[in-house]
Amino acid sequence: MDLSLSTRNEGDRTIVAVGGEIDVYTAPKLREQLIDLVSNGSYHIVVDLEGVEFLDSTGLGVLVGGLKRVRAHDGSLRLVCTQERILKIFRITGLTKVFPIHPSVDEAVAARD
Amino acid sequence: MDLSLSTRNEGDRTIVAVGGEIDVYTAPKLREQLIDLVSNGSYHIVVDLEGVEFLDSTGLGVLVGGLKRVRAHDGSLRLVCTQERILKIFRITGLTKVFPIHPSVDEAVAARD
Amino acid sequence: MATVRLQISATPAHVRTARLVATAVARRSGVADSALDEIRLAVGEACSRAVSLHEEFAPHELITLLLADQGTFVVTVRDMGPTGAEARHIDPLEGFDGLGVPETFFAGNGGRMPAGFGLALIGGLVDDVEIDPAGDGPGTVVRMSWPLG
Amino acid sequence: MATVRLQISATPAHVRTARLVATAVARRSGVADSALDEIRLAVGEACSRAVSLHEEFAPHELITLLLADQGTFVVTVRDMGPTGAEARHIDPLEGFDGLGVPETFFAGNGGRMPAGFGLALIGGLVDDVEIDPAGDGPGTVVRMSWPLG
Ligand SMILES: Nc1ncnc2c1ncn2[C@@H]1O[C@H](COP(=O)(O)OP(=O)(O)O)[C@@H](O)[C@H]1O
Ligand SMILES: Nc1ncnc2c1ncn2[C@@H]1O[C@H](COP(=O)(O)OP(=O)(O)O)[C@@H](O)[C@H]1O
Repeated sequence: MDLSLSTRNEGDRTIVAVGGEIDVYTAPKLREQLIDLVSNGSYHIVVDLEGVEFLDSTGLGVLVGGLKRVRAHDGSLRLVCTQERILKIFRITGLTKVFPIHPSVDEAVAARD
Repeated sequence: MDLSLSTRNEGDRTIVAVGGEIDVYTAPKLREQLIDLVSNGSYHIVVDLEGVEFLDSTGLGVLVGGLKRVRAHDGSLRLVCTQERILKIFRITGLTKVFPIHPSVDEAVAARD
Repeated sequence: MATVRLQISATPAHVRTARLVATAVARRSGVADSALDEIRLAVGEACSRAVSLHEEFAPHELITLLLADQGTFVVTVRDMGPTGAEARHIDPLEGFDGLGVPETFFAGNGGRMPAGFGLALIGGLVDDVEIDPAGDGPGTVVRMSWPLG
Repeated sequence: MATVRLQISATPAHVRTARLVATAVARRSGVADSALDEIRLAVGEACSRAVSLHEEFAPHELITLLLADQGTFVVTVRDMGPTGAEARHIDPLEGFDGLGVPETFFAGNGGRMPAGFGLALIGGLVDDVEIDPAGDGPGTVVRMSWPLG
């Protein structure tokens, strides 16, 4: 299934809700979206992965790239995920140490370092 | 998707409701069902194809085989189908001339030659 | 989108694999949604026929399905059955009384359709079909194509 | 259930074709439902990696996926990339600081994962994996297996 992206703001946080499959085929679309946001001054991004059905290493790479970009502006990139099969991929790759992962968008939006 | 079969009687008519895909992989199951019915004395069979998602020539062969069997006992085999893509297959193969095809189970059950 | 080549052993279950792949690749290649049912059925028929032939004549050989985007969406199914035995399959209508007089069925073998019935169905369904001996060895090539969006 | 062989050209869209086929055949072969997500991901990773290598080194060659029921469900993905360049891919952890110190990412190239990351993920995910040079030509073979129900 194709990737769906929808973006909204809450205060200075920008929430990107992702649906479908983030893989080698669709990841470029998410990459562009994150680059656009940062270019337009959104440095605090919450990526909501609850609608994601599939995530591969290309998708992880895009999230890491996004994190790198917001960090260059002292920003943050937080994830929302409660799906065990997606969380497992972050655990296996050690990326749970890199990304703050929250159980809900509200908690991710409220979180501060 | 696998084949599902459910059988019930109305008077001297036996209705076989088929669901899923009737193809080279599943057709043997339908063939056995029809053979069983005829062996057990059901000679007036209505095959309800409304739940069928896919039908190929193996499936047609099984229906023709069933018709042959009930005819040997002066019986009947009627079909219920309103799905255009399934009807098309009967038309292309000329089998609309062989099978009485009805728009509902009620009409098929009520029909007499 | 470029080439996909699928080879399956002669098993009815793999006819489903072939249908699944052909339909998914066709959709992604830009074939109209309205043609997908036709592709699913035609590919299934071509592969079912190949599986039957292989079961009888070449049980250990693979059947090859080629999906290619060549301006149109081209599907080729190639079996490894004997082309001699294939002669009777080449004319889809042969042995089938022109698809119009199906009483011949009832003389048949327990409801199995006459040889060539699957090809006849493909012929009635698909506008662009060619059926030829493979040339480079045993077997027959069924070549079908559909327009791309 | 016997063999399926799928060959795809080096296109990201066909990684989806490969995932679809591997998952469907695995299910039908009797692999436990709980393993299907793992197979989908592992096959996707192996093929994504192969596509990247082919895009760079062998754009016109096909990538081969073999699915076989050999007591276990065995998936082999074979690329045609140079095995010389492959050396750095063989150790999944190399260049990745042991998967535990991911600050190395941030020195990287715009968020692309380091070479070998896909294989590292496969290694972390699948119990039975072997990664070897093909032997009979260029390329690498990633061989993975899962128990059958
Ligand atoms: N080659 C493929 N073509 C179409 N669907 C595929 C393919 N491979 C896998 N799929 C799966 O089939 C489902 C439907 O995908 P589809 O609607 O064709 O994708 P999209 O619209 O994103 O191109 C998805 O779950 C997808 O993963
Ligand atoms: N080789 C295959 N394995 C599984 N599903 C397939 C395969 N080929 C096609 N499909 C399609 O995938 C869908 C799900 O089928 P599935 O549930 O696996 O079938 P079943 O349970 O009947 O074996 C169906 O629409 C089916 O046509």
